[in-house]
Amino acid sequence: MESILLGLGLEEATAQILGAILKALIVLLFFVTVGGVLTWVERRLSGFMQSRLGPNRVGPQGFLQWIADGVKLVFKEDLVPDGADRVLFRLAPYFCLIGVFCTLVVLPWGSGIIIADLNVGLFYFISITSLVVIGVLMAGWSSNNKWSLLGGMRAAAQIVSYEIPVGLGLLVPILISGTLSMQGIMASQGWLPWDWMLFKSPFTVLSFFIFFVGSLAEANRIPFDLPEAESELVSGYCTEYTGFRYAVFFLSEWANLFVVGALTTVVYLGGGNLPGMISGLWVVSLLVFFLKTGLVVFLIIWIRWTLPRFRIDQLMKLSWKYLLPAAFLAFFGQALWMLLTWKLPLVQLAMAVLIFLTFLVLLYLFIKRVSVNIKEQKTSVNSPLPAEAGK
Amino acid sequence: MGGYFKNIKNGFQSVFEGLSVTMASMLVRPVTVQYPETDISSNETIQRSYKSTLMGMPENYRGVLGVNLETCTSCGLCVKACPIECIVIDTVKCDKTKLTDNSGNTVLNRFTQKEALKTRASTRFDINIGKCMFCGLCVIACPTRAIQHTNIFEMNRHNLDDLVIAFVPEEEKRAAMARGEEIEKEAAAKKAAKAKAAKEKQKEEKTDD
Amino acid sequence: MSAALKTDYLTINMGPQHPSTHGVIRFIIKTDGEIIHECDPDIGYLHRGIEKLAESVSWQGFVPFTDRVDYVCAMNANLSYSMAVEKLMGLEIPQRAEYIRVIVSELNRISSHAIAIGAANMDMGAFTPFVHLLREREHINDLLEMICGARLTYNYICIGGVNYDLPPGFKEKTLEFLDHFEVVVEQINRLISYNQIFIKRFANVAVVPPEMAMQYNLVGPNLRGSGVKFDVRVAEPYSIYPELDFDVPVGEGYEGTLGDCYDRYLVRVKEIRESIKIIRQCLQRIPGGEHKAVVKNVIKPPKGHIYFRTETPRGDTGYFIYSDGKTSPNRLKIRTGSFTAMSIIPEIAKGVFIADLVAIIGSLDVVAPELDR
Amino acid sequence: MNTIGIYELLKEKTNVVASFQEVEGPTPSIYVRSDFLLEAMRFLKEDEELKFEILMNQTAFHETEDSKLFWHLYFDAPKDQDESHSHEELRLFWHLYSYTHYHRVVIESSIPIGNPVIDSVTSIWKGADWLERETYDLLGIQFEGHPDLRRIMMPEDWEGYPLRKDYVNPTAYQSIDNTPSEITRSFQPKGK
Amino acid sequence: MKTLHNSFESDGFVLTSIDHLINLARANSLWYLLFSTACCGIELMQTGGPRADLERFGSAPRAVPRQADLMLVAGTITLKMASRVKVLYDQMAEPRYVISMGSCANSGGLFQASYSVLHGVDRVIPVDVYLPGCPPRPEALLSALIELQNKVKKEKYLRKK
Repeated sequence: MESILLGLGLEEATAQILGAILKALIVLLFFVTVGGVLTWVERRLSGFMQSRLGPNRVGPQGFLQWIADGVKLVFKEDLVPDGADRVLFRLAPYFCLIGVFCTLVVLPWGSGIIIADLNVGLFYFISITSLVVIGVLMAGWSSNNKWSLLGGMRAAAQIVSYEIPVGLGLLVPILISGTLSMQGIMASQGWLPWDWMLFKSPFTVLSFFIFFVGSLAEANRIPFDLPEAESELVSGYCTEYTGFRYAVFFLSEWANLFVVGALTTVVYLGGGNLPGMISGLWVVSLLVFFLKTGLVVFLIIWIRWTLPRFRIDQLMKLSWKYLLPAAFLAFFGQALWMLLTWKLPLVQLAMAVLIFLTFLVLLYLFIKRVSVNIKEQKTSVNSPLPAEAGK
Repeated sequence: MGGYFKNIKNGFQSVFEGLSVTMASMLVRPVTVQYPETDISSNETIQRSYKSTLMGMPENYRGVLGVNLETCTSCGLCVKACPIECIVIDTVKCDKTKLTDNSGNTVLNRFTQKEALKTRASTRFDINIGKCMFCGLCVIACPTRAIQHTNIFEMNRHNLDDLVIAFVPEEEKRAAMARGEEIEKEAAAKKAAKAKAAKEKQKEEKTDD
Repeated sequence: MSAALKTDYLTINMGPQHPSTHGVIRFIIKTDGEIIHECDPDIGYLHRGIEKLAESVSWQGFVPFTDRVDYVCAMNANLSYSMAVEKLMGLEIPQRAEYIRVIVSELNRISSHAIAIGAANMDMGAFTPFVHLLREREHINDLLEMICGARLTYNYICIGGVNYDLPPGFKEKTLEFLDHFEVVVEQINRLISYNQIFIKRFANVAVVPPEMAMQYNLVGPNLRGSGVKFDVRVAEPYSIYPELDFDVPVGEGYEGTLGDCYDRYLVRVKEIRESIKIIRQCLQRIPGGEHKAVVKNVIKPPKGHIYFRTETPRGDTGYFIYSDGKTSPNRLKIRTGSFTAMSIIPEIAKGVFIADLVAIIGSLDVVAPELDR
Repeated sequence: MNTIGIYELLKEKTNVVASFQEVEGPTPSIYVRSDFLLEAMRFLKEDEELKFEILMNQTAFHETEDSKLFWHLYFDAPKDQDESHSHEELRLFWHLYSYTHYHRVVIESSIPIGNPVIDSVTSIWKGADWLERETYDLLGIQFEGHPDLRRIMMPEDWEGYPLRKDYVNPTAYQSIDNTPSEITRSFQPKGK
Repeated sequence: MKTLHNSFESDGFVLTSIDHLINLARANSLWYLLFSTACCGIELMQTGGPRADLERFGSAPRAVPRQADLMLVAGTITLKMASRVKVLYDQMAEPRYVISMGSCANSGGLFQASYSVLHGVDRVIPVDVYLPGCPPRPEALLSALIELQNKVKKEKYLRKK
């Protein structure tokens, strides 16, 4: 970027600054697009899960729905409720935005494609996402609405307590790869499924599970969407928000979804790793990365439209009584496992393949169950008419 | 402690089951009938395009009320049957045959068809669709099946006054009114004549005395 | 230390426009953080004065109003009122009409329970099962629309029978639907009713012991959820129910204590199966003949009063009618299940979470218009 | 047990002033004088043979002279002082049911409209709480001994008791105009 | 410069096309407030349900008036509720629209003669589209929404009114 600007005949200092701004703008644009497209994806997918179509009018298959929503929200009247803390109320959405936005810096999109390969990448990631909770808490407090306050409080309690198991769970991949750098973690995995962090040992599976559940909670997705539980707290911390500021909340929530998916991909699913012979092709690497991220995002959306919501005490119980001991178990178990199989790479590989096969068996069972369900749903009412069947 | 692991097992199992059901419905064709494109009043189109036994609107759908003034006798039974006063009928007496408009054409030829039933002509037959509750009591009450539910349901209006349907056209109303007045005049004249005759008779009787 | 620290309860206004209050019900709750200390329901936001209107409309003209008393199961409401008036008049109605009445009211019971279950699910944050149930309910709407031309407010059961005869093809379509629904409802149960999170949310919450249920006069599924085996269809049989074979499901503390939210919920799920059974039997036995007895245009029941109740999805709905021999009732009072179910909430909503209050409303299946009338 | 049996039991075991109302309608009832109500109700609930655990329904209505059914039967109904209101009163009904014996009974009573006060039965059935509040709200009957007697359906600042026969619909409430519109009036039958 | 100035003065090309875009966005993203009081509420649910699917038109349900653009008054409005309706409407951010769904919201409907029912919601808040029916079937509600979309598309936002 800087080289192009320098080529245009600018001074070096100006080029540096301009380049940084341009880069940030490009990332922001990407951020907005991802967040927007994901809202459309979620609405369409939830539609299909509920036997309906979802938004399909604006653009091809309703793809431009998110633009319509965005434009509408931007041009909507801007309200700050009476009695609200005006400064905090206005600031809160941007804290959320920054918390999510800054994580993009350390995400490796493929091997070698990264904005800043910090050597404390994962640590940076975990700490910067904590900004979100500040934003949520600010929004809840400043709205001068009791529902918002309750939502903010719930969010704070929830995110803080789920950060602990998530952090502990992430220790397992760090243990294996021996680095905090995102590129390093990605590089420590291969392109084959059994080279992925997820299948390396039973403890990595456990750690993946803890991390996944914890991220769901941190991203406020069902079954952990208590801060904005629609049927309880009306709309939680963003009850009083409208127009552009609500759009920012909206956007950061869905972008967060992408970030969670991307992090899962990088840490557990091999990231954009490619087989040795084509490892130089960064486009393919990017594609692989996006495909895997897409799958994880799909899984999250799928879970969101399947499960009911926890209650606040159950949520805490899950974190402190189930996930935390499991995280410790995973950490120590993995350490022990690595000690035992220190010199036995074949055993490690066999274990990985075994876990992968178990996963495949589960998948098979699942597909069988799905086909039974499809058959049930199609009984009589959805069956073709006799006249049609004959043709 | 047993409960602890049982909870974990049940949790996983229910998530597994739940996900399989939602995945199944994702793979089954949606049941949405795309309304403005699909004609929902016809069963056949829906069934053909959606390959299912989804039903469209039935023929006896209770939509907006419609009145066939040709068979209406202005008897007022529907007005009585309606519990909420959303039908109103004003009538004039009428001899049905000779109603003409300004140019001399017969406008109310419907009266000639059922002469025996017609003793009144309606000058106003309004239904307030903005108040109607689509219960069908007036339809059940109607002896000549003149008032019927139609299949119309899309009667959006920007103004509440537009939701009042007037079934008697303005010119017909005027003609009927005029004719009604004429008849009334005639009747009054007849009455007067009769009274006069009676009086004269009385007088005659008196004079006879 | 704690004595020195003075804390106030947080007073929160929930409703009348709140996604989980099923219409317009308002709760004024005093909470200690998330835990409810006191809950005062404020109802009447949908009080439409139906009882007063009854005093000015004709006997037949009131049937459409009963539709709106409980729109989720309008057929059952029609049935209660029509039977009360028929009892008052001593009117005999044709056998075929009785069968049709039972078929349509049981169909309506299914669709009402579908809404009840779905709404409870939605309150728990599971939106998909609710929409699946709406999808199935749409088929019932189709069937009922086929009979009478309306989707929700039917005005089908009238004094003296039913307004229209069954259309051709109704029996086949209904049987086809039942075959489908029996399978799919089980699938939806797997999706939500047996879901561990859902069970944990409902089990052991807001326990209503049988004695308390009787004290507060809970009715219908709410009463049966507390383990009292009482069903008006069995205890005070009316119409053709004595000839039919069906069970009365009661709560047994399926996943916790007897009389908790989950028991009430599961009783409804089980009642759907019983209703399917009843409809199958009725369709098999339905005789031919007239669908309506000869009733005058203007009826004047004799002087006297009656309190007649039938089993509707939300418990027994009682119609108290006081006639003075005129063309409209002198006094008509509707005692509904939601009303008593609501009156128990201040008692059982003490010391529960805000989220549990939502579960309680969902499990008691309170519908605002039936509550306020 | 049928109503006549219950009535005889009531007469036999207590000294409640009551009469048996047999009318041409389908439901017979027991008329209890209002000052003996609580005693009668307590007996009906606690007697082993009766055991009416459930108050199914509680209601009342405003009875004007022309709607009066069998007022001549009230041999010792309280006489109102004012002659002109002598036939206008509020009649109350209680419908009881027993889950033990599966029988039901209708209790009725009446109070003068000038002084609409009667004992509350909330101490016997908790479920009576809201039913009595509703009756109070819509008919203005004061229940003595009710823990929390306030309006339930109508707003607190509502005037009048809607279910009384002489009630006139308000044309405005809290600055919201509620007079019938032009269309409505044009649809009203003539002469109204 | 003069032409540009002109184009701002008299609904010129620039503003018209921007207006057109904004209106298109608005019309296709009418989020509705979950506000159902009575019978029509059930049909509102069914409209959001799988058969009719209101979301096809980009209308998502919102629990909060602040984020909603469209208020579907579904059901009877009593006098006790009327002031609440007003408050809810005031809480919505401009531009806001109201569809009066069903006879009760239109004019009080069958409860018009009652002592506690408001004679039409237009006594409290302005209404854009009146939809008859008791309750209207889901497709009728869709048609009302399309009608409203057409109305929104003709609005002048930047141009002079």
